[in-house]
Amino acid sequence: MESGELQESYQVRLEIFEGPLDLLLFLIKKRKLNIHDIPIAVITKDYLDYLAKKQNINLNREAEFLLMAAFLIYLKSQMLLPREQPQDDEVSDQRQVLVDKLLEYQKMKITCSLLRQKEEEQQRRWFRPFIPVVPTSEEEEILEVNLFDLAECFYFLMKQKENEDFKVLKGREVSLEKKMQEILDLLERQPVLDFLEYLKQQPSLEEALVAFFCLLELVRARLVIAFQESLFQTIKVWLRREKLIEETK
Amino acid sequence: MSEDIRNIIEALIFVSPEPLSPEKIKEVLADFPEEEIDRALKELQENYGANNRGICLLQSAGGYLFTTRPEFDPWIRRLLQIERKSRLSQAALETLAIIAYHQPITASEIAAIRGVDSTGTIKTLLEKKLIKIVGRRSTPGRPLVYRTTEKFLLYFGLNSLEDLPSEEEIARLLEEKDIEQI
Amino acid sequence: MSEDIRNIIEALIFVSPEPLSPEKIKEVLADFPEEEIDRALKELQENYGANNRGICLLQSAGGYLFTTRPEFDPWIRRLLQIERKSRLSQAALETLAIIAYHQPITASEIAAIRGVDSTGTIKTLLEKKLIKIVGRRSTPGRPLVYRTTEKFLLYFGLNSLEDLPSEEEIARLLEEKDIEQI
Repeated sequence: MESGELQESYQVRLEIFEGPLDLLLFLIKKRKLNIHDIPIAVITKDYLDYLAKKQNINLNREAEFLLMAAFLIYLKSQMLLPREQPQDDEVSDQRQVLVDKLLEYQKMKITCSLLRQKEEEQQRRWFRPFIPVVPTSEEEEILEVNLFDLAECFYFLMKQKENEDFKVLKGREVSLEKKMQEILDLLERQPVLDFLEYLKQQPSLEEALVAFFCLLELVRARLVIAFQESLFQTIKVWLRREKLIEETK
Repeated sequence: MSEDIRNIIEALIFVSPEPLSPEKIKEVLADFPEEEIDRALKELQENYGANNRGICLLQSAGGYLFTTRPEFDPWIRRLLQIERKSRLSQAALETLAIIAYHQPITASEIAAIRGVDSTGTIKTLLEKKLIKIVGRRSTPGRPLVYRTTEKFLLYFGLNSLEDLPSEEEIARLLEEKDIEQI
Repeated sequence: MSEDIRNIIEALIFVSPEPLSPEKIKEVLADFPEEEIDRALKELQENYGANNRGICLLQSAGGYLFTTRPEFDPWIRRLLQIERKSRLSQAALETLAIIAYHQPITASEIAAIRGVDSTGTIKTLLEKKLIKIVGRRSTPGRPLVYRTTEKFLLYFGLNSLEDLPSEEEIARLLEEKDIEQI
């Protein structure tokens, strides 16, 4: 039980760090080391000790910590190898890369603390909570959009389509005339056609689209009446009877 | 001291979504003596009444609220009209998204995807010059075909249509689980 | 005359749903000479700066807006009965700071600086409209490129990106104190 609690507290400790650089910086500060001249062997040991305290590694979150551990071990091993030639440039380069990263990270942390102050002050300011209403003809909500909104909007529209469960049948040619006749035949047999239902029965997206064009064509040719009660509701379709009457006259 | 109360009350009236009653003010400022609050309220009214500022302190529906001066109505309308023009409605956004990703496209194809007739929004987008007519489809009815414009690219800060996030990219971003409630 | 313009501008800022830029003010007040508008704006700033009123005139995100004075936050929260506003998470703040200083920047560049994958955080920041997609890098894979938004400026009360803490300021802090971790 006790050891379980202990384990838990280590668990929490690692969660505190935003990533391997954060942890590394913490260890450097703890030992009061000079960031430009880190003793790799010492810091590698500290780092590994820290990770070792964790019993279960959550790979999702901690892969980056392990990667850093591997990198530190590599650096250390390279530096410990007996050298026949003077200092290996590649190793010192890689070490420099790490130092640069740490410096950049440290700078960013400081920026964060400054931004945090600004956030703090700004959060204590209150804006007027309401936007004045302008009387207009449209009653639509107006928004300011960015590219992400645009892409997201498209994505959800497509998702919606997918969920509507259209099966894609490739290679099947659907002729407009045939489809149009099919709709007219249907309308001869039933007074009102629920067009959304009809679209759902279509075997493919392509055919549904064709059906939709046909409906538009039929409306344009004044053969049928299509009516939609309100947005997002189904479209009801009737045969235009007066047309038929006129023709029989 | 009294000046401080006056300023606090000013701030309270400013953020209150409805006319702020003296009772409510006294409730919030329970630490201050009532007479001081009454005096501060009177001073505030006098201050706002004395000069012909753009913001007026109005006493209405049993409370105080700030409004703009009635004479300035034409200017305000003009401003809000301008603000309105630079924005898009949800319907316009949907239509624009479809055109952006499926261009060239016809009105009925847009309607098929959106599930509603989009003639009105297409017109709005044409007026805003975010889309343009580029010809006709050779299918029956020879419907008009739409494309996005240069202004569209400018609006969203894109260099070319190839810069639009792809479906996979946006899916990846959106399906990324929310790691934290910020 | 100039007093009148000042009052009109005050009313315009009051009703504007977002920071009102000098350009927009000039568009609305096209009938008035620009110098007069500039002068009126300056007077307005001086007026609001001089006294410690409950309402402040803030210049942020390239425009003017009215807010309450920060010190009065406790009273306002008491009136509106809301808890303190929630802050950004550390991950979100780090990612935002990196984007602010390195924009335009890609997701993998952000990850390289932070040392961890940041896709989830980027998504959250996009949803909060603190950052936006502005195109693609022309490197292999053509990754999306991010920038901060106007809302980012407003969130931190900055007028422009130039108001971000400077290199010198950061360097000074680095030397000054060992900022405590976390």
